[in-house]
Amino acid sequence: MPVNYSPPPKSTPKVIVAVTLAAAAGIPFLFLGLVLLLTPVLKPATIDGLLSNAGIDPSWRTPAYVAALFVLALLMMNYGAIFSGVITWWERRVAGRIQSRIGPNRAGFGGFFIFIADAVKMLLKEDLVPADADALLFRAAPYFVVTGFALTFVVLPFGHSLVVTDLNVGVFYVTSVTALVVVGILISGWASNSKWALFGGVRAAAQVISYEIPAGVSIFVPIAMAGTLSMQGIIRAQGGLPWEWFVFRNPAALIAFFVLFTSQLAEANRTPFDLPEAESELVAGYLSEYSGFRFALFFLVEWGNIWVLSAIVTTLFLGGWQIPFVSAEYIDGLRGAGVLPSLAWWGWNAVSMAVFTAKTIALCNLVIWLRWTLPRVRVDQMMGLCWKYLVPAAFACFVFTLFWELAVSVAPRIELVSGVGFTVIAVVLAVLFARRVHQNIQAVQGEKIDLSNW
Amino acid sequence: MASRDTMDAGIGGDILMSHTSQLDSLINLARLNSLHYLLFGLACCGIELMQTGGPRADLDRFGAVFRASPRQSDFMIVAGTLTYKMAERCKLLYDQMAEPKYVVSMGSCSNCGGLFQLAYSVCKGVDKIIPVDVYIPGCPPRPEALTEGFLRLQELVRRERWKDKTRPRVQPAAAPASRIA
Amino acid sequence: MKVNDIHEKLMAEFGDAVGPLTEPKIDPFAVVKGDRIVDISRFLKTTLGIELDHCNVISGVDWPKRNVIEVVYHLFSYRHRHGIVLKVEADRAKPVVPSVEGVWKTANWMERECYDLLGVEFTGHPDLRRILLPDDWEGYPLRKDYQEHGGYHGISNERENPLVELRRLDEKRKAERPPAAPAPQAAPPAPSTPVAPATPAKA
Amino acid sequence: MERLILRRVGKPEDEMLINFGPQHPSTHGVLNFLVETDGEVMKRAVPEIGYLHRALEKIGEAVSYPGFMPYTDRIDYVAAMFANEGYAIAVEKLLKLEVPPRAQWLRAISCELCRIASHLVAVGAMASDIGASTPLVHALRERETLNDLIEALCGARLTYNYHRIGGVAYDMPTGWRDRVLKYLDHFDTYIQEFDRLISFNAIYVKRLANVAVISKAAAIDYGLVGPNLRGSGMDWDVRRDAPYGAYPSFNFEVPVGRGFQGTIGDAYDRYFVRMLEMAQSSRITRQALETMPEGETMAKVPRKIKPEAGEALSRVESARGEMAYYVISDGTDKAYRVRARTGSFTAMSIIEDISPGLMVADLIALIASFDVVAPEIDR
Repeated sequence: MPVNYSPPPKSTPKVIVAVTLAAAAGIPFLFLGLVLLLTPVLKPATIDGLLSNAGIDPSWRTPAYVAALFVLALLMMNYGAIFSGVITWWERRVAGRIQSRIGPNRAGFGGFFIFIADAVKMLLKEDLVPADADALLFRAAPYFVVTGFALTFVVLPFGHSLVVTDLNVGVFYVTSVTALVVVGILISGWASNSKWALFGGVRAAAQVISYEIPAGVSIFVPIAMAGTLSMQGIIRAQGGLPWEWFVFRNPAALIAFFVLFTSQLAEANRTPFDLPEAESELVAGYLSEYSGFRFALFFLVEWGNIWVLSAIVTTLFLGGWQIPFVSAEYIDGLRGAGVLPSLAWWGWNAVSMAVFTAKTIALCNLVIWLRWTLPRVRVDQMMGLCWKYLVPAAFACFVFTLFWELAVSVAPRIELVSGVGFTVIAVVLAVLFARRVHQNIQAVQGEKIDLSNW
Repeated sequence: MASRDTMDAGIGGDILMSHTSQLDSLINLARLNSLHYLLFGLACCGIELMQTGGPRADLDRFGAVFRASPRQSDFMIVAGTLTYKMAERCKLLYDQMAEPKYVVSMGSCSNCGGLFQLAYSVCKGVDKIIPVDVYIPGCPPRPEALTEGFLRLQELVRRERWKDKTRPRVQPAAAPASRIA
Repeated sequence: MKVNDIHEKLMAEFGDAVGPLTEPKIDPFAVVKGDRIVDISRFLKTTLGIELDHCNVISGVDWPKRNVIEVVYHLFSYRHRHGIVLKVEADRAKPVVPSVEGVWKTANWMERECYDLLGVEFTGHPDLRRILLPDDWEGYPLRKDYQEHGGYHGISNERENPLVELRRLDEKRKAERPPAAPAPQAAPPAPSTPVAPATPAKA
Repeated sequence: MERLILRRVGKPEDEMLINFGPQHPSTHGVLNFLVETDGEVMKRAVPEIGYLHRALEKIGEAVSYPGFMPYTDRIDYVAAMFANEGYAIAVEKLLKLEVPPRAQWLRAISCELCRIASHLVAVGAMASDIGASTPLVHALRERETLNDLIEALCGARLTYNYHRIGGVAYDMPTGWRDRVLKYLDHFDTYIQEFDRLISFNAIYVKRLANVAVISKAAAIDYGLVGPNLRGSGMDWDVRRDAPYGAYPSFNFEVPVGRGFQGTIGDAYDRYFVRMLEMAQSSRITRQALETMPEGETMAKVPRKIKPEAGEALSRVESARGEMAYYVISDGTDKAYRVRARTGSFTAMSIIEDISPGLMVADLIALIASFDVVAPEIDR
């Protein structure tokens, strides 16, 4: 019987690799661009102006506004879904690289379409509900999780003006809606009527609720430094250059950054805190009984959360979308008085979006790198880490920051000194680390690593 | 693709006879690139299964990764000797998998009992318990053989209609236990 | 200490409960009385200078001709690097041997295995139940006269030659095919190729 | 299943009873544990084995002496050389056969390479069970090269059937010696890389150190062998203390658990002893390759092997510890009784006593640190 073998693997031309990578970043960017187009339109004044320009009766204002919002929501949801898909592909490629494997490379160039294949397959798979499961809750749980995930996109500032809505309690809003995810996980663990799922659900509840505290307290640090709860306000209080970021401007903020990052890792159930779905312990944890579409939703949230956690950390500590040497006020000034902003304004907005995405993707890579390097902590160590170290550290950072702000009001220069000092230290550490890695690779391989092999 | 006559005796011959639409082929393209397998190493073949997931053979290239839970797996690689004690669990795991599902029998032991035909406690072939889609010979099969078996499974997926593989509303009273009695 | 010395000490302690050491054909052994095996084991483990702390293996051997089931203890001392082989003979119809689980913990599972495969009952064992085979298994497979059942829980243990089955399917297909069509020779299937059944087997 | 527990504990309503396995990612094959837990802390874990009971001892009575050799491969498929060697030595003892020195050297080399391959799986799977998946894949990568070397020697990747009664099946192929030496050069640096990757990782050490401590007395009492016994601080190695084959001619150290990161006899000690043993195996292999004698690789063995009636016990140091074959001959060409004593079987028996008070995640560390292989338990 003839079997259609795949053709022998050829090395993919570099152009195609570049195109794939561009597409990986480009498709989500396309969505962001559309959002970017829509966000200024969403101002009531702009809608009024556009309507009057087009000669439409102003009574259409509300429907137009609702329609625009609806389209925006759709775009954001798709953006989240597609980006989490792209991250699964990227993670599998990176994991392959880390593990001296190749990773998916058959579906599309560099295996790029693997996430689409996964999604289509999961949608088409049978949707099993275990016989003794609580069917209603079992079916509802994924929607809780997805809702909690999708709602965070409302306040994430992707660029200078690229935010769905800049709530004045933005930070608290994020903290509260992400809590919905754990509700969903707990429900899924309970409703599955499986002991492994219950284990996973209870672990997730304990873990996420515990880590909310250090995360919440360490968020106070940028809030205290910026003096506002609005995500845009916090970013605007920072600058584009590393020593203008909150993370380096204040020694306590540096610690708070790590506290927040660790806690967010735990809240997103990522290694080394992936206890709720610990594969080698709990089979698949709270996901054990889910199949098909519902599993795909969990899957989406799990990987999308990487993006969310990176975006939050970027916003609060790493200067968000701030472009080096270009102040936010300058871009504000470029908007012009017309109904639609000027071209330069669009350009700088796109650049700010790119800056934000670059920082976030760098953090995403860090998360992936951790996932494929570190072992998993035990549940008591996880709780011990939270309550014994992170919570006190977060509180200490907060108190220190209050005094620091007092000191800054007296001598504003110390922020710059701290910023430049820590930046230099970070750069030196990065260089030393890179050299060490290079030496280690040379010790084993005796040659340079080849990154071009796709 | 081979003519229908010769296909008749091969894998999925009946399915090929039916109409395959463009949509089906798109769906199948997605499905065959995302076949996740259930981690089910029973014996010696389990080590080769591990090696196949390892750097040299790397099943992940084809989009095949392992899932620990049967609910999320698309096919089950029965890798190793199936004892009577395990056979009942194997059936249970198969039942827990969501349609569409496939079974790859890896190695002589799960094909027919292999070396352990003599043993009083060994089930003589996994197809006595569950239907098998692809048999891979060898004791144990090399990773290359498993990759080949996986490619055959992909071929099988490519040529069938997704709708045929979904679970019927009413379970037949007595499903045939195996293809080779 | 040589095997003979250990054996002499045993003889001195337990008298006629310990049989003579066999001619050292390959591995010598001594047959001991079943009801004294616990005392003998404890003596061997605790006596200074002997200290057989490592119970290497406990095996059961079925001898239908002599109508006994032997339980063989391979004992060894880590400290003194010597050892001895003891055997206990039990009646084949109702093999009962005292358990040495209290002396060496490792005997627990080994005796369970012996019970599972040979049906030797170890009195005083805390948890004597089947270990390798399912709980509802019948018979003791390592006995020489063990007869296999026809499968287990409805799974038949017989396997028809697949080639025979293939031929039958081929003939059936030929019969079903309209005679006008040239009867194609069904290609001999590759070893990994299953046979498509007349009805879809997977429901 | 459940009734077994119900029979033995008074009030099962307070606890959760979890069926851990037989299909589970970290049970190293098919094992089943009935785990009584109170939250994360286990009351007890009762191993239920036999899911891979393949009646090897019964088959040993039904096939001829050389015919059983392929079956011994399947007793321990991760380190099949040792199972081959143990059975071969037992039958040679029955036959009173002298193995030519070159065959003994080849046996030692193949066994030590196999020990490295087996320990690679052990340490890799352990890291994988603790949650780090990368070390396993790296270990598998190294194992692939070892598999190639062994395949060049005996034509099989996993089930070697290389040792025969009276010697070994084939002599070294040309150029093999240099390939092995080249690989060992690479391997010695690889061990350091592996250590950097995972052995001294803070989380990893925390997960393993002071977990599931087994005292020396308990280890001896339960008949633990090999790295598990040495991890508990017992300085015992069959290769050195009850030597067989070519081992008296080699210089090597026996790594013993010293409480590297915690208490003597914890999971980390069992892990690290394996890491150290790999380096020693590499050392032995080098020595053996350098001092390889010339000559035959097979003794004069009659075509039909018919040992006179008698019984023999052979002991070899397998990757999972002492492996003993007890073979009884009744003078025919088939063994009257074959009994294999394996390290994993006794290692499993201690789990029920060690498990109370451990957490569920520690049970995985415990199983992984024993490096059990299902057919060695069930045979």
